[in-house]
Amino acid sequence: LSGASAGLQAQEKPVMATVVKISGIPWFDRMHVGVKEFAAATPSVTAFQNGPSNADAAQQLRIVEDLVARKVNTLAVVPMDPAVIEGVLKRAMDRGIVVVTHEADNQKNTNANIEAFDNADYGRALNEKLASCMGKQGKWTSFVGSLGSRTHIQWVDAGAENAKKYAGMTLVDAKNESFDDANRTYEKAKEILRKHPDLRGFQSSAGNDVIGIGRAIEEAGLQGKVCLVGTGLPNPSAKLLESGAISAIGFWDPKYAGIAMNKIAKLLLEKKPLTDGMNLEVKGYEKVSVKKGPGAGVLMVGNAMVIADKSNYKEYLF
Amino acid sequence: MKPKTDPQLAFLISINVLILLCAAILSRGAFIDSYNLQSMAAQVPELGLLAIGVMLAMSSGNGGIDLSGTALANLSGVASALLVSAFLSADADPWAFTVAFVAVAMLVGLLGGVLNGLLIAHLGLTPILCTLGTQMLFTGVAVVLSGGVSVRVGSAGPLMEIANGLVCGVPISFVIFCVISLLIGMTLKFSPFGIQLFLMGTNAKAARYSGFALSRILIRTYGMCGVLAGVVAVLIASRNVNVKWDYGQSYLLIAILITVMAGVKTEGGYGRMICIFLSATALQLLSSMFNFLDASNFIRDFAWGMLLLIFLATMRYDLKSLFIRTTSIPTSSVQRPPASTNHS
Amino acid sequence: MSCANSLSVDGGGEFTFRSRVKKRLDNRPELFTLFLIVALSVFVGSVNRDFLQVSTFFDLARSSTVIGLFALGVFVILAAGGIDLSFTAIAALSMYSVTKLVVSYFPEAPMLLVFLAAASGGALLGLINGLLVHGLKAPSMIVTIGTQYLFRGFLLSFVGTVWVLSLPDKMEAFGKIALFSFVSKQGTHAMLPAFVLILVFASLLTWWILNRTLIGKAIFAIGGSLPIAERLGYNVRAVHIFIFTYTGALAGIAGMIHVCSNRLANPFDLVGSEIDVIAAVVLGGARITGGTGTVPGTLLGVVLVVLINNVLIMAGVPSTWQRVIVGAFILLAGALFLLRRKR
Amino acid sequence: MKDKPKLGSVFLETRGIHKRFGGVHALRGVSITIRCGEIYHLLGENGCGKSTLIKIISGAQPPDEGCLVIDGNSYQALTPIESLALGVETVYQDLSLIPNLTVAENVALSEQLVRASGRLAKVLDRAALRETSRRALSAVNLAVTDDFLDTVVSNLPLAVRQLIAIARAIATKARLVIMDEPTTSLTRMEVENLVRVVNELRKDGVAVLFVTHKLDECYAIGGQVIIFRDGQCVAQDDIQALSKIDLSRLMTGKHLDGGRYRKAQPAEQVLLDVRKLGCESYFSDVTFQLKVGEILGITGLMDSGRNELAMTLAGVIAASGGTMTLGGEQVVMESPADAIRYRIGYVPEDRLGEGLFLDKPIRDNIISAILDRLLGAFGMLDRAKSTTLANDIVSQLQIATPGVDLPVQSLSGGNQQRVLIGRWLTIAPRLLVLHGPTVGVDVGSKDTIYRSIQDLAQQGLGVIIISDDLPEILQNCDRVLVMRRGKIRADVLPEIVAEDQLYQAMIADETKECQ
Ligand SMILES: Nc1ncnc2c1ncn2[C@@H]1O[C@H](COP(=O)(O)OP(=O)(O)OP(=O)(O)O)[C@@H](O)[C@H]1O
Ligand SMILES: Nc1ncnc2c1ncn2[C@@H]1O[C@H](COP(=O)(O)OP(=O)(O)OP(=O)(O)O)[C@@H](O)[C@H]1O
Ligand SMILES: [Mg+2]
Ligand SMILES: [Mg+2]
Repeated sequence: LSGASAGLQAQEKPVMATVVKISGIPWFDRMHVGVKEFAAATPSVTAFQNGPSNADAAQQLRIVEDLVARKVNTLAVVPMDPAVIEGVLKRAMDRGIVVVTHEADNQKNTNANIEAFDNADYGRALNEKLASCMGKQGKWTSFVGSLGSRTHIQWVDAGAENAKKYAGMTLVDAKNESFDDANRTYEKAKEILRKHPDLRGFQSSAGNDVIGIGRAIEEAGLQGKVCLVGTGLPNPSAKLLESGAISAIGFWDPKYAGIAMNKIAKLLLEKKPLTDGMNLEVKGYEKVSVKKGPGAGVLMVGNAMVIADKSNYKEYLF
Repeated sequence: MKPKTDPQLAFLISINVLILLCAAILSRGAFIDSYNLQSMAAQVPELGLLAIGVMLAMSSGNGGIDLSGTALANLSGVASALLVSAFLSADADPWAFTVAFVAVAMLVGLLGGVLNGLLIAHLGLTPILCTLGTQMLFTGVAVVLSGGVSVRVGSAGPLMEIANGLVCGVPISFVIFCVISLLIGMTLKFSPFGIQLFLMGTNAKAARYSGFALSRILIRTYGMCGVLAGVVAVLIASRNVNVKWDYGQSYLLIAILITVMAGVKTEGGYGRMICIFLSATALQLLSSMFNFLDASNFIRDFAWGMLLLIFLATMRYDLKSLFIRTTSIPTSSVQRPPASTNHS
Repeated sequence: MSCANSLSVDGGGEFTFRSRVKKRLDNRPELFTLFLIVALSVFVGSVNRDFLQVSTFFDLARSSTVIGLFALGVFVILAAGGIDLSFTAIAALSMYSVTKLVVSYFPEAPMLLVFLAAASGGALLGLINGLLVHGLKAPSMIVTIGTQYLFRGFLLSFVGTVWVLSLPDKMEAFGKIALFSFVSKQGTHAMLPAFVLILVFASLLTWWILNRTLIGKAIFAIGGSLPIAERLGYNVRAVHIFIFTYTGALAGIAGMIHVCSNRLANPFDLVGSEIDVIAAVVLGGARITGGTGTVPGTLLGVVLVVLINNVLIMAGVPSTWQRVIVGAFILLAGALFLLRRKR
Repeated sequence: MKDKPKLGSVFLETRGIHKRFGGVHALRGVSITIRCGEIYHLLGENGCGKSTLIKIISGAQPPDEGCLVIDGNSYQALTPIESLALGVETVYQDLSLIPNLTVAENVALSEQLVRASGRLAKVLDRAALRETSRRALSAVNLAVTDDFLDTVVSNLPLAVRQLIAIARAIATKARLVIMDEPTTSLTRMEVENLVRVVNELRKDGVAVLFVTHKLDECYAIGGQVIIFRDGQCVAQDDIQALSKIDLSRLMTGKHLDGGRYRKAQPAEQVLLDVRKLGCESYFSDVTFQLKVGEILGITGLMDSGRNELAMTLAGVIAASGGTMTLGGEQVVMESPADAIRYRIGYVPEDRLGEGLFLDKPIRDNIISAILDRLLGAFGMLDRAKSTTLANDIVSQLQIATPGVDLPVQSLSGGNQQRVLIGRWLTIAPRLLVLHGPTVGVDVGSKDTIYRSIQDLAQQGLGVIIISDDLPEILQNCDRVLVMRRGKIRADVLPEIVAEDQLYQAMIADETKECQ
């Protein structure tokens, strides 16, 4: 228990909390790096990150509830399920807490939701990469973390839309659920490969999917014959990128997303305006578009998309 | 009749007070701010009601347990949301919507609970196996119905009030929890059904020979668990505006933790509602305290495991010091819990 | 004295041929599991010809290894009348810590040593379980819920949460050793990993312990009735300690196989799959109240669960139906076992 | 242990054993001596410490003070394994067979356990397992086939299980075999078989210690009696030197006679009319009448169908043929609940397993059959009314307890049994079916229970006693039906029939077959 945390109310410094989907996994550890960097660079505030120990929306809700009760000044949330926390975020805003969300472009009760990029653009970009790898020919399939994760669905839908451009590409058994579990994804990928021996491509969404599918491809000796493009982090994917099992990965750096969320929150706390095209002075968020969101707040979109392959992933290692 | 001091109750009261004091001191008073108290009170009911369900199932004896509570709550919520939204609009007719939603959720809960009861009473499935199966079945049906995505309930005013409103500064959901605890507590203690349930939990054969309709008691008990799950579904829907098949996957173990901390006998026949209540609040206080102190949630898991084990240890120690001091091998013949050996 | 003879043997049961056949069947609930497996395979095979391939079998064997090792442990505990919910946490803690140690201090460690370390780590944690279950005299389900929290909490708060991505070469290579491998017509490699041998060996060992040693009989005796076994002089403490330690060791090995075959150590893995494993053991004919079950039955139960989890796509069933199907299978199997016993 | 022990040499001594349970001083300095090749009967009232002494000798509990001397070596306390290794074998009251293991394993595993001195890390000697179990099972006259050896014991009838438990005790080279109430579930026939086995053991120099409440059997078997009262040994003597009256006096400190309790004459009005009642293969064609105020005894061997008849009369199992008419009304019962509706009460044989809620208050135990008739406000139970009712029953049946809020397990066996009878008085019964009303109850309590039964009959109830305790039947009933192979074979009047005649009627067929 950090000493700084005790007696927060008595301190003058504003308290800025970041709540992630699950603590400890590489993605949010990376975000934690960003939050810490932000805290170090901004000594006038206390900033920290917290998150549940299980991938359970109910647990995340409870953490947010308690933070609202504690009356932190700003709350940056990456919702497990945006719908679940609508109620508590509304209460937070009623209490005067600044709320910023990430990966939740349908969140109503938020002052600002920041997306790293336009989701449809991202889905299209991944699919375009897949299409070029497949030579615009053959069967392909898609994976999502779960049918409930909205962004994943947006990506694969945009991908499917994109593939319609190419008459030779057929989508089969779309939207397999991976539950972000590499082992399960591996088994499913093998099964799909058996069912469709002529399958030529995978487009995946959750962070662990490329690892599972990549392993299945590698073990079947199908590198170069079957293409795999999906969301993934450079470090875990490195080996499979090298071996050719993964054709390309797409991602955005959660570190900068973490910093961006907190910067926006700080701006809002200081009652500064968010203007279209503004520069957050964070990599990938130099020219942020600002639109009206689904609720009272704004929807901000950055340009933090990265698509990396064997040739250039080393530039992003984290 | 002398009022007996129940060590369990004393322990739970003191642990509640202790945590509250600790948290208040560590947070320099912020913890006992009225908003936080309200917020915690509003968080207790979901878990508390599920724990009552587990307790009911446990008291029926014969290895009774309900592993399907959370799954059934999610199913009730999903089914009710889909069904009611198909016929009524939350915005046009908020009251009708609310009443219909609550009714359908509780009905689905009841049906699920009765299914458990029927399988256990008439087919003779072991409760743990049966509710393991129905847990998957209920979850599965919820997934199939909703296609795996969260289902929007529609924000009917009165429905939203249930989890978010206050009466006299107390969250309505907490009032509901108190009322339900009180009702079930009274039923267990004073109604023929409750007495039969506990007697049956003590000795099912003797209960049958005393003319109890065992199947009916079992079905009623699991039916009650189901209705409680239905109520939980209403609370979830009201608080989150949305219901989803995988909500609260970590609740089951916590509900069991609450029940065990409340001193409910796992072999059946004994349990006190007040203890469940206090056990639920103790866990909530502890968990909120951790969140106030920015403790990692992994530490909290660790602490909960520790707490449960320490708790089991103190129960064992009490038993030992009260009763058997010398034996390393406990008496084996007939199961005889501690009691005053007071015969002529 | 022929009188007394005729009297008691009459009561002893008439051993007609039919009753004997029926008894055999009653004693072998796993035949029913086998039937389900065959029925399911025939069904899927008829829906999709591609199912009936050697590579399918290889994949089933591979997927069954980790859950099979878990299941053997759970079965041993179930046979003694207990339930364990902490074995996945044990596996996670042991595999992650050992991997971390090996990576940072002894990357050259031979595989035998690595497995030994994982098994002893698991055994140590299992020992804690055993001591607690015996010492606290509380139902093992409750105790192991507690230790599950404890072990996982300990792992994630004190050992670490960061994935170990680059395993030592030996571990990496171990996951790729093939027992058989071939290249199919379509140019796909299919291989049966060597680590399935560990499951085979563990099954034989478990079978031998349960059927050929005194402690095996003691396990079933305690599962049948703990107070009676205690009174007859069976050392309940030793049995409790043994079953949990043994299960812990199996879980440690399973965890390490999981790491080697996935080629990364993720401390978040495994926990959460307990219920599947218990379901597998129960589908294999072991009574959840203890005292019954067989090793072959347990393995069949594992195969059934793995099959259900892995053939839905083949059968063209949407994956949303998976849970409904597993749940229905559990209830169905439970009910059928019961009806057979009642007859 | 290799050579045959010398008859009459001292095998075991207890010296000044004390045992306390919390406030209860269960054993107060017990010193007894057990010699090889002798038979002992340990007698005493409920709760006088018999079972406790046995547990100490067999190592299930350690003594607080005193020591055990076995073969000249002194021990502070024993573990079950040590005790087994020294040759002390115990047949517990509940048999202590492991239900899911096979006959062979149940009989012979203990031997291997002892050979491994309790250490479990040993490979089974399966040949020895079968060999030992064969030998022991044939010693108790069970026919041994491979199938029988592999049968799971829970599938066997009680009487066979009892013999298996005895077989286990003699499977190892026992020096002392202790049997805690071994005959409660045996028929006369099997008891005789047991006596034969015991005598053979004795000839081999084995000592046998019986704990029992059946004095007649003690006389039949012969040997020494050890009499306990209040945790002390008050007498040890040859049984033939003491009369039954002496024994009772020593056990209770009171004087009791063994005469008939039954005096009143029943009314002429028919209460229960049973015609051609049958149930599956258990019994058939059972026809009899019971008058108002009459006490009818039903007896027979274990498998004669008497147990099933008792359960059918009480609605526990449904009849598969025939009719029952109670007070002119046709009775159809599927469950005990139906029986209660017809005001038929049933006291089951297994008091602890089937009758009582041990850790629940005496009040709840008494009112459990009529909970729905004690409603007060809001459909809740009327506490005051139920307490009054329970107190009435307690005083009517002279149950010795300070209050009805105490758990029923705080009572001694006889009082517990009266609580159970009291439960049925609450339904204002017309017919009371008592199945083994005094099983395992000591002499003093028996007396009180018998008097209560007579009082009830006096009040116009019909009472049916199903029992294999022949003196009990003869002392209490107006009429006795004897069952054999599922049919009623005799209807006798106890005044004119002697115990051995009754017994002959019970076993008639078997004797014929034997000759
Ligand atoms: N485990 C125990 N805890 C507390 N008291 C006990 C325990 N076991 C026995 N007692 C007490 O010790 C006394 C002797 O009990 P014991 O069981 O030896 O009697 P018994 O002579 O075998 O009676 P019965 O004829 O009913 O079997 C009883 O008064 C009882 O209260
Ligand atoms: N573990 C125990 N805890 C408390 N009291 C006990 C315990 N064991 C025995 N007793 C007490 O010992 C007394 C006699 O016990 P016991 O069980 O031996 O009698 P019983 O079985 O009713 O009689 P019998 O053996 O003749 O049928 C009772 O008063 C009972 O309450
Ligand atoms: Mg006794
Ligand atoms: Mg007794």
